[in-house]
Amino acid sequence: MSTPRFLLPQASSIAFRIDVFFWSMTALCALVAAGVIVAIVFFGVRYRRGSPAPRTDRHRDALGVEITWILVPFGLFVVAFIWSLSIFALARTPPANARDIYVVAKQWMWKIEHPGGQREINTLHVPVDEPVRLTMTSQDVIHSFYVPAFRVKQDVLPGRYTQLWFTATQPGTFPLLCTQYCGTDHARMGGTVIVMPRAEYARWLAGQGGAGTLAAQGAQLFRAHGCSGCHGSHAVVHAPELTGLYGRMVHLADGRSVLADDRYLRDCILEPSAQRVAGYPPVMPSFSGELSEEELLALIAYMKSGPAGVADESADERR
Amino acid sequence: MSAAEAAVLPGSFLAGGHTLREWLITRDHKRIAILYGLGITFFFFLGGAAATLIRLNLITPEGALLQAATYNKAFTFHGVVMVWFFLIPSIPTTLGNFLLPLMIGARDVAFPRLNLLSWYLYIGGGVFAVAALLAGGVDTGWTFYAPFSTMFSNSHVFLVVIAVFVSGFSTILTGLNFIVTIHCLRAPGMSWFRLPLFVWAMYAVSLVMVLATPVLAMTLALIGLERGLGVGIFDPALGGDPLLFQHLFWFYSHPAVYIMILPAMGVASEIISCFARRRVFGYRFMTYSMLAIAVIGFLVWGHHMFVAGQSMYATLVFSLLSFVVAVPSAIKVFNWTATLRKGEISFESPMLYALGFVGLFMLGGLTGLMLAAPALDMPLHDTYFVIAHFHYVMVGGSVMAYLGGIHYWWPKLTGRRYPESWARFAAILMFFGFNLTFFPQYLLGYEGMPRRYHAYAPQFQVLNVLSSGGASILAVSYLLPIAYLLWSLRYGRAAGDNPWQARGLEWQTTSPPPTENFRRPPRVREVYDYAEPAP
Amino acid sequence: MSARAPHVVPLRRLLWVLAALLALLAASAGSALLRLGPWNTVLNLGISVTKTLLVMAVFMHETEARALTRLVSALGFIWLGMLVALTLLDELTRAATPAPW
Amino acid sequence: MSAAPALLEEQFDDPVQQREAATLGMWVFLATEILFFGVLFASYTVCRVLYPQGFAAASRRTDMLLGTLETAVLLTSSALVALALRAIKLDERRSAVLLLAGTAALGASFLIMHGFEYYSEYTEHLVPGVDFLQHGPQAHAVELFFCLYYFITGFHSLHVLIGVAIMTVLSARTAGGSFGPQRYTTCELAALYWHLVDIVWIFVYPLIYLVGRAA
Ligand code: HEA
Ligand code: HEA
Ligand code: HEC
Ligand code: CUA
Ligand SMILES: [Cu+2]
Repeated sequence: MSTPRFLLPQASSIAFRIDVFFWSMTALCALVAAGVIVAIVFFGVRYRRGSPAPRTDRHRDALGVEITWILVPFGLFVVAFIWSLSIFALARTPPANARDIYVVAKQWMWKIEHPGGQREINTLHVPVDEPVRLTMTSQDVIHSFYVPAFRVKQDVLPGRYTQLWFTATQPGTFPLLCTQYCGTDHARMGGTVIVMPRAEYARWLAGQGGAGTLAAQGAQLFRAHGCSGCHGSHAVVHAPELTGLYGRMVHLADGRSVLADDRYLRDCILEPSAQRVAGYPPVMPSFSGELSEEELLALIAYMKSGPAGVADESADERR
Repeated sequence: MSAAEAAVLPGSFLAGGHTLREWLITRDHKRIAILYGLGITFFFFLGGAAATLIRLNLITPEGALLQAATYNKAFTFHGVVMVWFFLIPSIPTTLGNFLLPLMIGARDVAFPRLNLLSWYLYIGGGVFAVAALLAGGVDTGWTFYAPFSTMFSNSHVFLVVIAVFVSGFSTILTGLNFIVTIHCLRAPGMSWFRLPLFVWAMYAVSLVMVLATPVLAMTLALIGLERGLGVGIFDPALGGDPLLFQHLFWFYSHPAVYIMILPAMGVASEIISCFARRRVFGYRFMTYSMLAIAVIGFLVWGHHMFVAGQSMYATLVFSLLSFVVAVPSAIKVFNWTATLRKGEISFESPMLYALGFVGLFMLGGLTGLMLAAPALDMPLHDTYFVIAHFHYVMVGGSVMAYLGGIHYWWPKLTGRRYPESWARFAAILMFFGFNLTFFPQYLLGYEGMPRRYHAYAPQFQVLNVLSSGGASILAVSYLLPIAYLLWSLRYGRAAGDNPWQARGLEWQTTSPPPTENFRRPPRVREVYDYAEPAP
Repeated sequence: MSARAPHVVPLRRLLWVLAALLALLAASAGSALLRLGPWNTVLNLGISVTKTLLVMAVFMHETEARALTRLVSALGFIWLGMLVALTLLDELTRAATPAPW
Repeated sequence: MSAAPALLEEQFDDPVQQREAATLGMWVFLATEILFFGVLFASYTVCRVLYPQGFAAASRRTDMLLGTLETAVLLTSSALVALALRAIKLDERRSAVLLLAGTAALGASFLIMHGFEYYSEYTEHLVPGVDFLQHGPQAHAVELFFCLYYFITGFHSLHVLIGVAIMTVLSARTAGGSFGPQRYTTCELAALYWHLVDIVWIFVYPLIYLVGRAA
């Protein structure tokens, strides 16, 4: 995007749909506006004071007319609503096979972590034509992750995970912006999204090295913070097996059932008392304050890494 | 004012009691309206000065004029002052205060002392706002989002919160006063459906003021407490929910935008009917639609939070309701247009302002519709598209209507005529300056320029320069009325009681009206009775 | 304040209401000690609503009030209801990541 | 013997209109009061929905006995104002003075009891932002609860304080013969205010003191 150009590139799978809707709405609004303005000008000229135009019966109201211009706009609004929602639903439902990338925002930078342990700051490398799901959180205030060329945006909140997904459709470099006011250097809290062809992307990932995969870092933390002391397969404490937990429904002691997603795992670690798993003693302590956002993401990546990952580590525990 | 008073009728509310003290303890709603007018004009130019800084800074992509921190304080102050110290009180406290009792044939509002107290609260709040500015400003944005405002900002959030809190009470008391006045003090024969639409607008807006403002006041108090104590319910470190703040804030602030537009709708209805010499088309629907806006307007606040992390279900409901609340606005736009049909239209300056209002409000409202669609709000949220949307409705809509109302009722307020050709010139200049300032911002928003940025990417410069250029035209067009209206106080020719041959009760008394409003009881008739000759 | 004598609520009625209020207070304190799960809250709020209605109807003379007064007295509660209902709509459905379709 | 009718302000046609305006104004004011408190109740609801167990645990830390006693006191005081108003309307000045003074006294005793509560919570390190020291899994939710507890009861106590002042003044003025069957609007409005303060407490009581008592 170095050359100035008028129209934004449509660089994601959703961008085209959004643009079609945008221009349709613009056209509809322009049409209505033009109609009203033409009517005002027309009446203004024809019925200017002193003009000879006939004005019989002028003080009458007309119920039918009123009802018409209540119902017709309403009908149009319903159509717009449904159309809008169909797009938004798509934009908010990440496909199951999406590649996970983690984002931690802080005043005033974006920290990105890839599952392979690669980290970057203010740049995000993604492969083209592959759905990417961002799991985002903030260390301080609210920020917002916005890539205009992709037409996607999501606020990033402290103490919570929010998600955003997209499929980039064009290789290239696109601006990444923070759109939630976050303090002095809000305007400078930008970066770039670099979209690469898949092969090149794989090479890039490999070249980054990193301190072991995110899951491996998580495994380390899992031991360092004593999680394995309870959740390891040989632990004395009766604690749930975390193997294959991610994505399952969990039954809680208070009768609720919840989906074990990122948010749930996070809450289990930080606020275990808020969702005790049915059938286990309520002994897990809260780790809030002990783990940084990055460490949490690593732990979660580890627990998500599937039966193999967790099972291996519990095997490790046998010492 | 004193020069004007010599020529003014003896016994008018302007005559007698010239000392400052007599003005400051007055209980006459007309004098209180003038007091408000002074304050509001002051704050408009204060907010305008901040806007000037913003637009100057944005001429270059690097934002060369201001440092980032200063820029942030500039737009925050601009927003806070323009919203709470200019636009929300603007029409209700000046035109509303002056005209409401006159229009319903009453001698004053129901609680004149409370009315004066409201003014003092408004000024008291204003003092805090100015104090915050002098102390170094505040940088949270007018929306005060937690946890930035509670835990991170180190500017004078506290002072501004107090400022808004105090002026909130002023708003509440004004609303309360108007509701009771309209219920209890209508002249005999003045039934509900004979009320001018301006009075209906005041009624609807008072409802919103009374039911929304307490929520803001309390929410800001919580922000202040949380800042003071270092803990609180929006604090994510405790598991508190920052989005809860946004819910509470927008529960007030969306209705607040209708506080800003409903009075403007009332003014436009009066002016259009008068200069088209015709009963407002669909009078009853006009009243119902204002009540509908006032009530449904409370149920749409979540459209400010589509990308904030709100649940999908909430997004769905709020989006639908936002479309629903646009229907009554549509009714109004169409009815104003239809009122022109078969009228005898003349284009004096108030009418130019009113027609400008209709057009610009419509454009702003239509883009509001686009934002109400989550699929479009996702790219457009917090970009200049939103800035353009709300300046169209607030500046193009409400400020235009406010100025139209000032021009329309100026002869009634002062007994003087202003120079008409200057007024038309200013109105037309304003229309062009306005569009030049804010239309480019729609394009900027679509292109992805975020708001609250003190520096931006170079490709946005052309549009930004256009916008700044427009703003300077706009500034001139706002300074002009100040000049010729002040001039008219001294040199304007006498207006006569009813220069526009209008029909409302306020035109049946002298201009300016006597302290007791009516020397003999006004004759109550059907509203907008332009079929009959003027009484 | 018209020439007519002002309306006066019978003494007995006021005392009865006070007795009822205190009885309801005892009921809510007592019921709070029973294990009813979520019904504790429901019951307690129900009792609160009853008490409120009693106070409003008798102490605040709403039984004799104009329709307008009754409407206004309900407004605050209705608006509070709207605030709570739509905020909860968000808070309660947020955790479920999957979209509703 | 009884007070003269109230002065008619110039904007009103007759005393009936003036009285209706005053009453309507008061009711509108009460609606805004409900929304002032409403923000706190709405926040409470949200937080409690997020942390049901934490709130139950925290609520158990409050003093149910005192809370109940305070409720009884406020309910009784509400009845006393109603009786006082009745007495004024019947021109029973002596009992009116006593009843109003009684209302103020009950209000004051409510405040004193609340002071004791605050003090004992302070000694238990339960005051967020000032002295909060709790451990255990629910500590955060407990802190959240006590934030709300202080906001709600503090704001309510402020209202009681204002009410006590009003009732004291009215009692004195009644003794001075300012009110009577021809002139009681001021007292009626003050009574409405007091009842509303009572109603707010009627909801505070179960939400603050009675959560999770059975567990
Ligand atoms: C006077 C003030 C005012 C008014 C009247 C409105 C009116 C409306 N607003 Fe606006 N709005 C603001 C002031 C106002 N707004 C402000 C200040 C903000 C930003 C706050 C901030 O973040 O700082 C904002 C932000 C804002 C957003 C959030 C944007 C974002 O931050 O992402 C949304 C989203 O839905 C929105 C929607 C609407 C809608 C649907 C209306 C409707 O009421 C409009 C209804 C009117 C019409 C629709 C026009 C007339 C109708 C017709 C001619 C009918 C025919 C049309 C068809 C058939 C298509 N507004
Ligand atoms: C309610 C009313 C209102 C009004 C009337 C205006 C009027 C104007 N506004 Fe404002 N605006 C807001 C409400 C309003 N605004 C709000 C709520 C925000 C959001 C704030 C936030 O993000 O928190 C905002 C934000 C906002 C921004 C975005 C800032 C950003 O996000 O980075 C911009 C940028 O162009 C802008 C411009 C203008 C301009 C050019 C005018 C013009 O119409 C003003 C014209 C008037 C004058 C120019 C005054 C003329 C007087 C003089 C020239 C004398 C001046 C004296 C000296 C210089 C000494 N406004
Ligand atoms: C003192 C023992 C103990 C320690 C240490 C411990 N846990 Fe737990 N954990 C438990 C118990 C017991 C449960 C089940 C009861 C509950 O939900 O609290 C549990 C539940 C969980 C769950 C939810 C499991 C499910 O089936 O839904 C997750 C996730 C979890 N722990 C992760 C961790 C992580 C990560 C750590 C280290 C940072 C950790 N735990 C440390 C005992 C412990
Ligand atoms: Cu981060 Cu704005
Ligand atoms: Cu809105």
